[in-house]
Amino acid sequence: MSWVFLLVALPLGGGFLLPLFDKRWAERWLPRGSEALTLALTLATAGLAFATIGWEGIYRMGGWSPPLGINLVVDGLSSLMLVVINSIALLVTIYSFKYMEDYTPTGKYYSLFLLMLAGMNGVILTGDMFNLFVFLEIASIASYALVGYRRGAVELEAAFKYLILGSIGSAFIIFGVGLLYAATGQLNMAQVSRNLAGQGRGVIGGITAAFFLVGFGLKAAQVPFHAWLPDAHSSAPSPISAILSGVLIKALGVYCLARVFFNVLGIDEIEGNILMWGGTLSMVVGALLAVGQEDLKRLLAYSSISQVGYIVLALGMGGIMLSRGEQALASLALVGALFHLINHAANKALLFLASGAIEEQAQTRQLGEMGGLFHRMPVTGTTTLCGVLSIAGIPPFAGFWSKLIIIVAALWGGFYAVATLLIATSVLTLAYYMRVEREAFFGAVPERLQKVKEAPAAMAWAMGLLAAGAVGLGVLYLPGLREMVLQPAMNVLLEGLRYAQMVLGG
Amino acid sequence: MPEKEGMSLIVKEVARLIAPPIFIFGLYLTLTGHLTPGGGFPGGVVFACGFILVVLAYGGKRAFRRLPPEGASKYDSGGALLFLVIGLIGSLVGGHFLYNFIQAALPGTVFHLLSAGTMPLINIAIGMKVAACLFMVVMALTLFRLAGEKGGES
Amino acid sequence: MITTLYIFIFFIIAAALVAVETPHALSAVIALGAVGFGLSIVCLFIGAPDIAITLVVVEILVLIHMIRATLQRDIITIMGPFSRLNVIATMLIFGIGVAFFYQVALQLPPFGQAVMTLIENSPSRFYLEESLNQTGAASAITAVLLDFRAYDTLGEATVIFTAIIGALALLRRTVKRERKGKGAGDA
Amino acid sequence: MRWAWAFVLSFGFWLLLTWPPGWQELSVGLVAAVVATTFFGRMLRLKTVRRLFDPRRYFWAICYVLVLIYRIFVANLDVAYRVLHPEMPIKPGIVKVKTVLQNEVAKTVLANSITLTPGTLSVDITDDGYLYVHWINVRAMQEEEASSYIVGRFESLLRRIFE
Repeated sequence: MSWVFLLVALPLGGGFLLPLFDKRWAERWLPRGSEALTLALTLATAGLAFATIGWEGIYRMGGWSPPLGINLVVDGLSSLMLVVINSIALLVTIYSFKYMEDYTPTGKYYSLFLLMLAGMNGVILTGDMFNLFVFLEIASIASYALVGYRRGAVELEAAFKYLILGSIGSAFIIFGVGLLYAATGQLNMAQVSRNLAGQGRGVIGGITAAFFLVGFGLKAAQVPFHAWLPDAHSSAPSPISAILSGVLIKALGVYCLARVFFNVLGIDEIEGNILMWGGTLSMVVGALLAVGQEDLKRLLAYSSISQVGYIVLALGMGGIMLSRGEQALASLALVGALFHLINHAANKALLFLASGAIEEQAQTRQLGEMGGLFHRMPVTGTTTLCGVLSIAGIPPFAGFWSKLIIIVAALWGGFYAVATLLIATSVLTLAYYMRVEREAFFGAVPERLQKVKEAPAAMAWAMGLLAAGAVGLGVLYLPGLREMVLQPAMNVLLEGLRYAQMVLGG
Repeated sequence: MPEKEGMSLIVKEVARLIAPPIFIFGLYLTLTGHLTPGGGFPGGVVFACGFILVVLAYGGKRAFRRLPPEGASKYDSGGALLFLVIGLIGSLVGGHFLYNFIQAALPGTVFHLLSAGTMPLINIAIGMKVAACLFMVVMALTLFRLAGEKGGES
Repeated sequence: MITTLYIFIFFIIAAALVAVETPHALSAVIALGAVGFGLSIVCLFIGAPDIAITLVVVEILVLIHMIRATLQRDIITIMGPFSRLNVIATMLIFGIGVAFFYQVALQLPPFGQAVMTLIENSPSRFYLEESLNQTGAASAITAVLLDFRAYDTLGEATVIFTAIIGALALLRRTVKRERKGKGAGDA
Repeated sequence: MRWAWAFVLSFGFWLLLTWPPGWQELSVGLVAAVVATTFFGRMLRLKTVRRLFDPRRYFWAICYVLVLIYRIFVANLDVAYRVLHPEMPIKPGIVKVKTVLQNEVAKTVLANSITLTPGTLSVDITDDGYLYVHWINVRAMQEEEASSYIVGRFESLLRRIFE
């Protein structure tokens, strides 16, 4: 599979090229050229991402074999993440055409967007600790700028806050990488994992784990470190909010936590507990904070903290079960985590896109000023309803199945307190999302919203496809499909040390 | 820089005398990166310093006529694309992204300027890019300050 | 040799403290410059001349630029209310950090000792021994940067690129296009 | 013409850096010099270049360096005396002096020499040939007198070198 690098190289190339499209000659000779190029590139990466499903192996950069050079690793987990990231990026691109039309330098916007995509793909694909940091920084820096792209006072403040906290997170991560290098003399993840398995973790390994917990926890906005997320995600332009909440915090936070703890450091019971209780805390606190929000996008942002809490909780639970040797239960918890990751990516992207459509058409984000939008914007209303029902966990929708799996895993594993909190939070989630439906979509149309029209076709199509995902992604757990997508990804986490074997051979 | 065009005569003269050697030194660092300590990153920084010196000495308005900050963006993208294209050629010729295809085909004599395959080329690309980036960083700071002084706060 | 190094390190720490504590903006900037130059000399000592050169050049530039910026400001003293709670909290966190780092420092290889001499299969050993034969580059650093780990270098170059594009995007003059029928752009 | 000279000078500096030159260094240096010329050739002044080929000027330049070193040495002793003296006989102030030099490089070298000499520090220079100098011990308030003290020592030699 000699084309895997294109997943990084194509968006990088687009990102390098697009700033030139802001020039006068490009506006005359290539009107909407930046949009067309971005669409072509995201289509290509989405296609490539789907083609990686079912493939497993490494790609050697520059022809140097693993411990010497940098290698890209494709396995079940990476292809799952790649598919999620690139397909949502494609839909968001389509949505952006209309939404970002009014903002002037479109070239720079799409350039930053593609660089962020390249950064995320690089993080997912890389098999090298330092390279992970480098691409994490690309994605983070691009997202700092994109958060402030509308450049009001609020947006710039949010971007600044995000920049400061994100940089602190990055500093923790680079410290961790440095310590790991001092302990093992290696940067290649597989070789680090093998060396650590040989010599034991020692003090440095423990401190490294703590650093990674804080650093990636900041990127994933887990509760003690969540302060930046509500501001950043609600101030960004809506397509960017969708990418940030939908995939960025998962690619830079959750995925890295999973990869580093399960495949490189090897998770133990203490870290599993930290992850699980941290996740539980995020889940509960995020949901409690979301209840009182008046601003639709802030509510969605707090809901993201809560839902990512579910994923981290399930990962930690899987880690505890693994270190206790309960393979079957661990596999259930991990499948729940990954399944919820997919569902939440689709649902939250959909909800943020819908909130953007409402903001664009009704010129408001306050729930109190909306009302009866179902009559005025039927497509947005229907798609939002699908997303809300799915994220709140109503039976036939996708979100229900992933939550059910996590709850069942918690009950079978004997974590009754966690299971109770899971159920309670689900009820809370349902409550605040129902409030959104009641205040924004049902009821009478207020005077000032009489002239509101439906969102443009491109935006509606993007939302519609995501809504189809919200309804239909549940099928991923059906036997035939489960072996294709979820099972390989779960196996990567379940058999942590097999990663080193796959990369290095022997 | 708005009230007075550039700094005093002394600074202008010194800048005029010293900017071209700085530039040549940057080129030297960049081009011999594979032989001696140096390379694209330091070389690019030295380039940028040559340009920034001129801008600081002669004042924004006069220097920007010769060195428009928008033009730097072109070099920025160009350098980055050159790096990427070298990598892509490597993948087409040798089957691996960023493969050192020139070294495989035409190994130069070690310790001479034309050796080490793609490395001097990549150094040039990085030098261009870093120079343009650093120049734009300083110019962005300057422009931002000017905007702040004109428009009051924010 | 090692004593000189320590002298410079203490010089850097002292200059940094001055930069933090002084109430004058200009003094802070100059102290910051002293930190930078001390750092570049330390780089020379630990055998990284290229980093030292770059650091000197960047320091001069930053110093000139910041002095110009400070001289043109009316406010030359930094004033701010001191919160005792903040100081105590910072000290506490700093103390915990130092305690942890002490534990880690006991495990790290001694200063000046290369990691590759301690670890058998370290790739850095291969880089030193084989980079000339395998890549044809006389400078081992460049061989690592541009051949073995060229992908990293591409990423680092992209980081700078992203940062500057982001900065330009945030500093742009017009935020929104004017469009008929809709509210005019903000800012 | 200006471009050609800029090219030659850049190439010369390149040769200095890469000595001893082989054919590879020479050919790459040609390209490098072309690049440098396109960026900075505009900044070169032809008059300055012509003066580079006058051997007498080099002789005067060496003389100037010797004189400057002597002046710095003497001024060092003077400042040391003033600092160590229990009464600190200093009388700091800024004086305005006139220079007859026309060439701008010459003016720059003059100002820098004044700064290099302990006890005097050139603060500013105006376009019509006035220098503002900070002096540790102001001996003369009048413009002409001060000029002869500070500037006169260097001016004649500098004029021979640069004008």
